[in-house]
Amino acid sequence: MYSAKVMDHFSNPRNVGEMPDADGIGTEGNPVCGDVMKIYIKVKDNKITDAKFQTFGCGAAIAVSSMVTEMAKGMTLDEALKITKASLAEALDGLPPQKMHCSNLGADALHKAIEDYRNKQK
Amino acid sequence: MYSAKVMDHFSNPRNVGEMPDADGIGTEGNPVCGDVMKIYIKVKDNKITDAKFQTFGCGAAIAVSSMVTEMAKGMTLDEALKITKASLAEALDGLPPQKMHCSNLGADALHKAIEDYRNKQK
Amino acid sequence: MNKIYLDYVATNPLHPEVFEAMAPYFKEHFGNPLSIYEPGMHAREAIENARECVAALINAKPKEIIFTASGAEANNFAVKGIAYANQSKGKHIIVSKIEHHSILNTARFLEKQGFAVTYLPVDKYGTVNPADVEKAIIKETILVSVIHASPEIGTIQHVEEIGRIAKQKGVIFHTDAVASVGNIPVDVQSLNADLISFAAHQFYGPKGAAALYVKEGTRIVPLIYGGIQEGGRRAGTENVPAIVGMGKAAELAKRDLRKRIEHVKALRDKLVNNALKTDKVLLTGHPDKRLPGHASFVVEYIEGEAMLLLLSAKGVYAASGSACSSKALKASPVLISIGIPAHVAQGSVVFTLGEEITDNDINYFNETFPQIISRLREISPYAKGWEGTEGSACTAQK
Amino acid sequence: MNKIYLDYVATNPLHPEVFEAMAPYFKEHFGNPLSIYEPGMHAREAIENARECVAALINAKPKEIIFTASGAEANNFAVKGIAYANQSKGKHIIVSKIEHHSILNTARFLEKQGFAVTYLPVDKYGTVNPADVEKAIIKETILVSVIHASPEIGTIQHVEEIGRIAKQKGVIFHTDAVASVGNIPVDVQSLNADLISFAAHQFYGPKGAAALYVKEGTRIVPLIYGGIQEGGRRAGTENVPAIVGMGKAAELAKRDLRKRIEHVKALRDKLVNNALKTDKVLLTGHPDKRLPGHASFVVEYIEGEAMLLLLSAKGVYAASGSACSSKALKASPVLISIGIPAHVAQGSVVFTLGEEITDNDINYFNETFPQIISRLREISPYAKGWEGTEGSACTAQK
Ligand SMILES: Cc1ncc(COP(=O)(O)O)c(C=O)c1O
Ligand SMILES: Cc1ncc(COP(=O)(O)O)c(C=O)c1O
Repeated sequence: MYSAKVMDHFSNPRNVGEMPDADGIGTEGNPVCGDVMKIYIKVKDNKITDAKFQTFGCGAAIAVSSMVTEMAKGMTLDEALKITKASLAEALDGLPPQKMHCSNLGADALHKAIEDYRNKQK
Repeated sequence: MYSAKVMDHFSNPRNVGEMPDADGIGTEGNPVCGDVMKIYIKVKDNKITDAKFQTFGCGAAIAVSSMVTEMAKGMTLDEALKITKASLAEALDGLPPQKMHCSNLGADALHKAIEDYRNKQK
Repeated sequence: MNKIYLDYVATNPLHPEVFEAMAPYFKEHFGNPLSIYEPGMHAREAIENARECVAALINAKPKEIIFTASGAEANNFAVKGIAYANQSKGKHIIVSKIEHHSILNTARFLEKQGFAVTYLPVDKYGTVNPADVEKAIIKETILVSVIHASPEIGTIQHVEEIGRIAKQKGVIFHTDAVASVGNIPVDVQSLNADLISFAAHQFYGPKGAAALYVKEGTRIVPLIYGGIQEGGRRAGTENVPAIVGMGKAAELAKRDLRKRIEHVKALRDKLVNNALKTDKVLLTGHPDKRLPGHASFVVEYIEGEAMLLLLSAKGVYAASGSACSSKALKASPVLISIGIPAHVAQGSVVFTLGEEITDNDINYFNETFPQIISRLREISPYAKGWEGTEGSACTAQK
Repeated sequence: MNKIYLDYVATNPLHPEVFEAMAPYFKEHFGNPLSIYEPGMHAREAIENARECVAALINAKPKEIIFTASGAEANNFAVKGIAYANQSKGKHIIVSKIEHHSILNTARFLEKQGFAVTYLPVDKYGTVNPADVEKAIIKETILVSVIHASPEIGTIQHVEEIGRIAKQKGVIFHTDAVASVGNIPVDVQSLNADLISFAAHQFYGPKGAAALYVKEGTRIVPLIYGGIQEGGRRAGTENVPAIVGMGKAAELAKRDLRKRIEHVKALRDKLVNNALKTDKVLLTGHPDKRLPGHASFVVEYIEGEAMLLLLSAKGVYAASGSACSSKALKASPVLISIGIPAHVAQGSVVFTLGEEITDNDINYFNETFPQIISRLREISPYAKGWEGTEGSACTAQK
């Protein structure tokens, strides 16, 4: 069902945990649907220096969270805003079709975290 | 499907053939339904001294014809009139239920042959 | 004693390679294909591989194949599923008079539910005239279902032509190809059918696996509701080994089709030529446009079941459409439809060949068959002719 | 690595003796059971023997058994067959809210055809109150169908009582016993059911064989029309090896039932006791009146599919009713029916045991399961509680 890459990121998720001193936090999803992602970022000079996540959800949701935090780290905010559902799925060597929409919330949660950071800067 | 006795009477039918000098002839059945029996008897002193048959029909019909002619030979006419569907089936160690009604015409054909003989005596 | 199975149209022996392919799915890979753990996923993959092979046999896309458990199920599914999916458009259905019972009795059920059904006649060869289909289509017509090849008389219909007419008129076309797929080339691209039924046990595959081809985009209501197996179109835990077997059988059929056809056709022709030498033996169905391994006759003055029993005693296994040999005790409606009088139809006998049949088998058969005919004619009161009894109808006895 | 199959309710591995019984019917005795020659008659006898064994398992008469290809088919057949046979009397049907999809979706189909359906609620254990059945029956009611035991939560219904009420009111009663027959005693004499569905693959028999018990004298319209197989009530060339396998599996189930129950119940209790030691793990379904090998839980703050994947990586194969683990992407309606909030239902996990499971397996499982729970809770944003998110409905994403 899942690619080896998904299984790797699910079984050994990177960047798990809370980030008490986060610069931005984004949450996406709904536990009633089965998937919720919370993404934390640290930002310096418009760049994401660190990212962490907490996720309630299926294998795909956890793997997506792990992947999106890995990808985001080191990116500028504008680069990170270009991460999409499709680019995440591609980075994971694909996701089953029924998981594309309900579990692939990583980009949205990340974008929300960036928004949160920018709102705080105002 | 068929008992060994049915198969024996079907495979080696007794008393097959026309009887040009018959004293009575009885035909029962309808080729459209798949079974027709023609029974010939010779009668002497109210006794059936010989019986023959010609049958168009399935295995059961041929076996019944063979059995009814065997049974009838040596019987008085009144005894022969007591042969029934049931006694024929019993003598053949049973017939499949769906064959009881459509292929078990031996008794009727025999009784018609006796009737034919008696009509001729009048 | 020789044992010669000449009833391939009833069912085929399982090909040894097919059994080998199935074997691991009984015990080793027994998982439920819906499960997400390894044993289940293994079964799921096996099903999807089988679907590809089955689709390839008729040149369809894998997603156009819905597995069922029998040809009869596929036929019921096709006719009811299209009827219920389109009843708001109209409630008229067209079938031929020589459909298999699984179509005819389904049509009768739908009549009770308020559908109207037209039963198309056939000519003396059992062929439906495509022009009759065209004439029968009305505004309310939603489905035409015509059998591809008859298991009783072997005749192959002009399905391409019928399909073209249906398409032109915007009516869905189903063909029951249970007796043909795997035995003659069937290509969905040229057949013009929206739905096609076929069964594995007709081409050396297992019993318990069959399929309905449903052309992409054709809406169909399930016959068996439940879970999401077969894309929600046919529920029930999949019979994994049988489906795997159908896949393998389809692969072999595709590979060997031409060879199989040549083999059975040559032997069948030899059988027919010899049988017709006996007086009052008639070939039923079309002389040429028929299944290559199919030979069907009526033998006058004698009855089919009696022939089968004597043949069986000689090790030859065959079938008949006579009333006595059917458990329903009615002569085959197919034979009546092609104009054979009911009493002559009692002498029906059908021989169907497969790849195991040898030239020696046919030699033995050709020796045996005329002997059996003359033996039964010696017993028959009609050996010299029907004596004018043929008019009366059969009513009283049943 | 250990491989522990804990999803017996999805399907069972085939018993080796069952496979042995089936084996000769693939190639050697491949004949069509309708044929009158020896190979066909051999198959026919094998089917009738199997019918006797299957009937004996539930204390029915052989002629009350109709073979089908799956539990789903038996359920569709029962509900539609009774509905169509009795529609002139009335068009009202009663089912419970925790029926299998093969009942629920069939009921919905009948609603579209003009039938009315009452869906009975259940209590927090998933039990239907027989008094509710009594209240729901109206003059037009023709059928009550209540599942015998739930595959998702294990709860066993008061079917005897429901059957008594139906009989008293002159309404036909069907019970879906697919998850129970072969796993607990089922006796048609005490069950008061007119129809019972069950499937071989739930008691170490093959996929592809199931049955509908239809009490003598109960009229039913076929689901699959066609030939005269199964007394004209279910057409299609019989899947002889599968039916033979079901017969053997029934024989073994009857012989070993008590032993099997004792075995799985002891191990199941050990599993449940250990699982409930972890915080916020709840048993779903009835604590006692449940299938003996069945343990089902909701684990708060984490999701079922993720548990299944980690368990699978540890060689433990199980099931879940979570939205993510279902291909339909909806949380199990059964869990919602027993009052579990939708977000908690996401943590559903179901373990079902069978005769191959050992005490060592359960020890290994008992060690592994809590580790997996804590690992996923470490990732979860809810590890300290639900934070009041539980109210919102799930709509947007699908
Ligand atoms: C209670 C119940 N009913 C019906 C079914 C459907 O049976 P099958 O999968 O054999 O079609 C199942 C499947 O496990 C079941 O548990
Ligand atoms: C043309 C045709 N249709 C349907 C069927 C029914 O198929 P099954 O016996 O697999 O249900 C048959 C059976 O041989 C057939 O020949």
